[in-house]
Amino acid sequence: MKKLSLLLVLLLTFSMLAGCGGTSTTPSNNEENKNEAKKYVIANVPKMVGIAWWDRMEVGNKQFAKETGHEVFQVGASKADAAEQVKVIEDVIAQGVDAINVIPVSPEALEPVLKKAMDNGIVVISHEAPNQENVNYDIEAFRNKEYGAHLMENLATEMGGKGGYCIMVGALTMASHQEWAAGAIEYQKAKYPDMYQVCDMVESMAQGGSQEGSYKVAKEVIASYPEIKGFIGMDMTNAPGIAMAIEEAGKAGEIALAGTSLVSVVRDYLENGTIKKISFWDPAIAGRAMCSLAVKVIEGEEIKNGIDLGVPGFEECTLEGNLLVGSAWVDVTKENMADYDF
Amino acid sequence: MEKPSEPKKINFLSLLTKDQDFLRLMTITVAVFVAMSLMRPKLFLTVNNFTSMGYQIAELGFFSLAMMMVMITGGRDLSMVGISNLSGIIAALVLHNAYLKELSGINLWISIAAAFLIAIAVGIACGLFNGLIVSSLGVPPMLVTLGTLNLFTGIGIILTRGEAISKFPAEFLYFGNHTFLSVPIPLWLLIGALILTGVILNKTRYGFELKFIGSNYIASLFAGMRNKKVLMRTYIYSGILSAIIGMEVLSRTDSAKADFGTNYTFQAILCAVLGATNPNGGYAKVSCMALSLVTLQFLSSGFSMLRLGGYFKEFAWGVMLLLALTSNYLIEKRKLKKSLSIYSNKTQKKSLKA
Amino acid sequence: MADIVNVKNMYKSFFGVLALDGMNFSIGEGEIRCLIGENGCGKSTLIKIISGFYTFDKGSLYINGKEYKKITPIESMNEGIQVIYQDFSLFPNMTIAENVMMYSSIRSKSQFVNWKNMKNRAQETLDRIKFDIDIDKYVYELNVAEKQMVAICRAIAQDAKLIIMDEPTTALTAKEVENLFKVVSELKSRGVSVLFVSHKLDEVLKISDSFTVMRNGKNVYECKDKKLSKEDLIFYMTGKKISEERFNFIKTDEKPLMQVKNYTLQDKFYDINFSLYKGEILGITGLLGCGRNELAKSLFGIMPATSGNIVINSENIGIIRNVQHALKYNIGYVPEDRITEGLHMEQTIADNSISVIIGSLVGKNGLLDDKKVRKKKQETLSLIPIAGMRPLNPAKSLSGGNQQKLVLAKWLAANPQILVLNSPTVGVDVGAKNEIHNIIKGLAKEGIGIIVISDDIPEIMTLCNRVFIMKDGYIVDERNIAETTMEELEAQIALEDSKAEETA
Amino acid sequence: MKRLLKNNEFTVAIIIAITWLIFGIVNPDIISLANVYSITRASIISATFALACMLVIISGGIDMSFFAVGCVAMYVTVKYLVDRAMLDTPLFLIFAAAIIIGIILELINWFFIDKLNLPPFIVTIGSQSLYKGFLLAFVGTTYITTMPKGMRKLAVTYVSSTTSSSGIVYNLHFLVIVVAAMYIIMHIVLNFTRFGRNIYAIGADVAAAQRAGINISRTRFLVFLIAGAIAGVGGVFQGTLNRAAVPADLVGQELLVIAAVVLGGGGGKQARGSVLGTALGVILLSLISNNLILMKVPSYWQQAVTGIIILIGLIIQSTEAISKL
Repeated sequence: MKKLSLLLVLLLTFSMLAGCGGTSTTPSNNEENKNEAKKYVIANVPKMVGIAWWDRMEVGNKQFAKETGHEVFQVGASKADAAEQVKVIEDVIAQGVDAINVIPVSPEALEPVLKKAMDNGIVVISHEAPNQENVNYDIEAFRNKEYGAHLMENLATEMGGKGGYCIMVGALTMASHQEWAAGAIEYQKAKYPDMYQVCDMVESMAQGGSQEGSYKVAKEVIASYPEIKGFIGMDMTNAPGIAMAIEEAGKAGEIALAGTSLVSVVRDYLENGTIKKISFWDPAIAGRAMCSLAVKVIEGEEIKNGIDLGVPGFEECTLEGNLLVGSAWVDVTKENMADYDF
Repeated sequence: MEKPSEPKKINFLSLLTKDQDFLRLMTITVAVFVAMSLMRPKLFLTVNNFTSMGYQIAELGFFSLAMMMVMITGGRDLSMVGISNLSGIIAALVLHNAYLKELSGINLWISIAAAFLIAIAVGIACGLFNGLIVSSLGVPPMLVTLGTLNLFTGIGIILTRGEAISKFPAEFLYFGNHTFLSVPIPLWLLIGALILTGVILNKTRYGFELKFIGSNYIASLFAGMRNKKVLMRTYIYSGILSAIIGMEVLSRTDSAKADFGTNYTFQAILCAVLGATNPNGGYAKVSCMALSLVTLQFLSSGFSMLRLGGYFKEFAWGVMLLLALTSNYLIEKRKLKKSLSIYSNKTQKKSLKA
Repeated sequence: MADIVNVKNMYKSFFGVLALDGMNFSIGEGEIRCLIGENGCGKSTLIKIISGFYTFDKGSLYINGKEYKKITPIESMNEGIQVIYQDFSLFPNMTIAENVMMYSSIRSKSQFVNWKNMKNRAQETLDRIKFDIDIDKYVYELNVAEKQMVAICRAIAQDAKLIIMDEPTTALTAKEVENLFKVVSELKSRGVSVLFVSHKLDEVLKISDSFTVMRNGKNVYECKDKKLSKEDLIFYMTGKKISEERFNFIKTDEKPLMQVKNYTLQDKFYDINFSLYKGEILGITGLLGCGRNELAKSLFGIMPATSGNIVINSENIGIIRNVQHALKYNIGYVPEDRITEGLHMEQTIADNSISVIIGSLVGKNGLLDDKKVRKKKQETLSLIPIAGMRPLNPAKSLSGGNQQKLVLAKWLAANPQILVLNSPTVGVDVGAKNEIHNIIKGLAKEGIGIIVISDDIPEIMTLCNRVFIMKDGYIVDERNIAETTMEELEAQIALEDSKAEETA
Repeated sequence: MKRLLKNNEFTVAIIIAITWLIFGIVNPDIISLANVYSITRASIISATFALACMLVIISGGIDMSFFAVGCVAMYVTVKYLVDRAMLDTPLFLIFAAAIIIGIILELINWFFIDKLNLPPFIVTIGSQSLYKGFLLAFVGTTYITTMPKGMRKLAVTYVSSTTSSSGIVYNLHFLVIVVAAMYIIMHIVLNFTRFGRNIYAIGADVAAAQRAGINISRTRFLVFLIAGAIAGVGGVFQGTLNRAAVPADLVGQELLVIAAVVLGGGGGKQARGSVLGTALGVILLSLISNNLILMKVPSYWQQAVTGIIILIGLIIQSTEAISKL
């Protein structure tokens, strides 16, 4: 019996090895597809699935698929984790898709696997990762530093250009948040010398992630640095948490708040005025832009400066190397929030 | 009476029942394989897919093996991922330096070797730390490793300021991203680790003592076993496995970061338990672990192909674990009935004689 | 005298195994009855039927004159039947008061717990049998005898008419047994019946009014007077004549195998001096807490002594520092508690058999040598034949006596020159006890020096050639078995004890 | 006094006092009513779930699925109400619905653990994965912020407030009182009812409990039922305090809550968990994790410091345990 079990294990291992071995040239599958109907398969791999932001991107994907007839699908891990994302991309490569639209959790960590994708003839478009190397193009809704500066501008206007502030990020390990923060701080130093950081950047993740974590951290920051006059929340979940802490501390109207979020997440606070203005870019539009770009690349269309991807904010993109930048950020206030109901 | 032949028959029978774990898992594995093959034949049954699964399986595999070893003692090691990242980060500091200096030839290989050694040394040190606290203080290992997870991850964050360290020499990256004899190198590593663990568990004194200590700590002490030493070694082994996989992650992702793979802890527990490891200690089987890994990988890749999100996977994993448990229960119950009826025949004969 | 319980022609089978085969049994008011039989004879099935945990297939059951076709545990308790199991079934995380009142509190329909009332009633119960202890103590802080008293109090607290005690004296010292018997007599005078289930025949003979002997699910002998010898009882139980001969020691070597000099463990034992010769069986007895247990453990390095010296084969080795150290000098130790200290219940019998010598089975390549392992397993298991065992089944599948044989076998595999046996036959039935005794005597004949630590005086009498009596950590007396009698020895221990009480 | 020293709760209380004192020396603000308000507010969620977890641990099991249960209960309820625009649903109905869902899910655990006699740890690991997966795969993944009115009102119900010298308002949240009441009720149930004592009994020794005439299966049924109800309540608390329904928000952090229960003396062979101990365990962990910024620990160091403090706590407790011997 023991031998039988050993045999079975060996058999299984060999079947797996045999599967791995053999000739690894089967892109013929794709070619066939192409000739048939010129319908491409595009995989969208966000940081994770199951939260509002990426659900919104999926909306854009579906819209694009419906308009063009290409197949777009979203797959992702249930947690924003680089290791998991690598696995998902491995799977997607193995499926022989035509293009991968990826929003990296940790851009550096994806380089090898994206290289592999490209080696397999798959078009790779990334988003929120301006320095990504192994991609055909990276597409950004804006320049990270400029977005950071923009957030700072919003905050400074509200604060009257004076006082202490604190920057909260989703996690200290999140690259885009770090870049925005760097842009914001740089901008403040240059333009608003009367403002200062009360403390180092804080992260909401260590406290259990999400809104509850943001709330707890914000509350502690307010208690520790009573002189604080403003917050910038980089993560989607930061703004509502901070707003809640401000309200509870009885400081609504006294402590300003700028940051990234979605209307659906902070609607209440926009309505009651704790948050005056939030910024974001529409993930659905970004998703469509990525798909549109991917198709253009597959079809061999020349990508040049000023290209129009056919979606708002990406009508005239600037090209720098393989970085394509649109101007797609949106500021939402109480007045126009009804237009962005997601 | 045909006494001589009887024991042999019985041995075979009990072996069969012993290996029921394996047969049950095998059934599940085959079922999942067939299901996925039927649903997505063009995608699932491809060389590409198997190669891709070969690359993916190693990480969870190493963590599950480490978890399994600690589970044999009746404990849990929650700090594995922390150890893995920390040793990856420290090795990355060395390798990144090599990259920046554009070392080549012998110097490069020396620094790669040094990175490996340092990573493993960090793994040993972390494991030793866990082992020391667990074996000398007698506090629940789960809490100890929860504390050290925070500590190790924290040190990683302090060292990197939370950012990723990236860019390593291409020679180093080869090891995580290429195949050897058409089989991904990480898979070779995993196979090596499985065999090594199997040998350690079944063919060494340490493995024997490990299982015994897990099933009865005090009795092992009375049998002259080296309890503390064995506990210590187990955590060190877990640390080494974590460090090696930390290097693999480093190579595969060309970067090191303090928060990679935080999901693995839970998955490793799940995988080990599905692989017939007794969470109360004393029993584990590497062949079952391997099957459990393969099954989870089939499911994971299969769900990607069915274009179902990560949550379907979690749902399916949960369902599968409970199914496996339930079937185990039913089998045990039937076995009990059977063994009792065998017993009854025997005693009746005996009573007739008397 | 009315019968409290009357069982007539009862049958019970499990999955086709006949456990009760036409059993007849009755016990009257104020009677002290002893139920004896080997393991597996159906004693526990009978008890479980009476106490309502099993149903029966055929036959009739009368309790207090009322016929029951089926009885639930609660009904049984309501009829005043109380079982005190070997493990006492106490709750360590609760206080004495709560444990004593637990059953009554569950039976009373009240959903709330009135602590004050509970404590008062518990105290009353304790007072009734003059058991003096702080009722707020947690049970996990108590020793075995105290736990048993708590269990008895719990039974009394419910106005028990019949108390069934499963192996009540197993873990008690002679003094404690005496105490227990006093309590039992006290109970009898109040009209409470007591049913003992016991292996310790000598004790049983002393206290019981009558006996029922069971074998193969039926009563093979019943006797209402005390005119029964131990040998007769054993005959009825086993169907065989078993007579134990005393151990006959022939000194073969004038040089002592082991000399223990001034061995001391602070607060546990002091100044222990003795020599052990090859082929000798040395007994050490005394009351619980006299230091015998600690001495046994320190001879094996589990509780290293604080000062003293040991000489083995003329080699001065100082203190035995740890188990590995003891193993180096081929000292083996069979612990008192098989379940927690002796065996790895979940592991296979075969693996258990080599657990002590596993270190010696490592081949040249650092791995276990399969051939050697297999050979050793076979060898070890054939050292002490265990009937009907399957080597690949877990150790827990064995009966108590066979488990003890396995413990012995695993130590024999290590080729010990000195064996320390701590209560080697606790909870083992008569037949197996006899077998184990013979095995031990056989080992001595092969030249192993054996130290038996036991409070079972008859056991000491048949096994040993010399005995030491310990008290308060000192060896106070040494006797040659050939020159003493059981009564003398018991008197000696009791004497030492009463002295201790005087001085205390 | 001797008994007091032996007491685990007392040990934890001392650790809390020492930690608080040391923190207070670094930043006097930490020893203030305001900070008490703030820590209690931060503890509401973990305290609620810890209660459910403790109950299961005392009964001799373990539950790894309580967060998943709470999340499913809350999210399904809120989603149902929001999808049907029933935002005016009274609060008690919301709680009732969540409680019922929580109960059903925990009873599934009970079925596997009690009826099939499977190890609780594995069962609840499996069911955690299953519940969370089910919620996100089949119910929904969206963030719901238009919460029912009752929950929105509850979110800003305060009992008392204090304003610090720097003008920051600290509120004693109403739910703190609710949680405290739950703890008191649980204390009474565990110590003064037959059922409560039965839980301790089956936790200590199932066989003995059976012999005592305790209906094991029914007691466990009630334990999981109550645990499910508390988890349901905890889920609604979470949604309320968050002012948003986030699916599977807390799942994955069970171990911190279990750690709190174990720190408070629950678990182990003696099954001596107590309500007070659990409360202290929760407070200790909240104290550590919610004061690091006040302590001006740099953000990069916080995780490592948390780890060190947990380890120190364990070491102190274990030396206590050793000195007891």
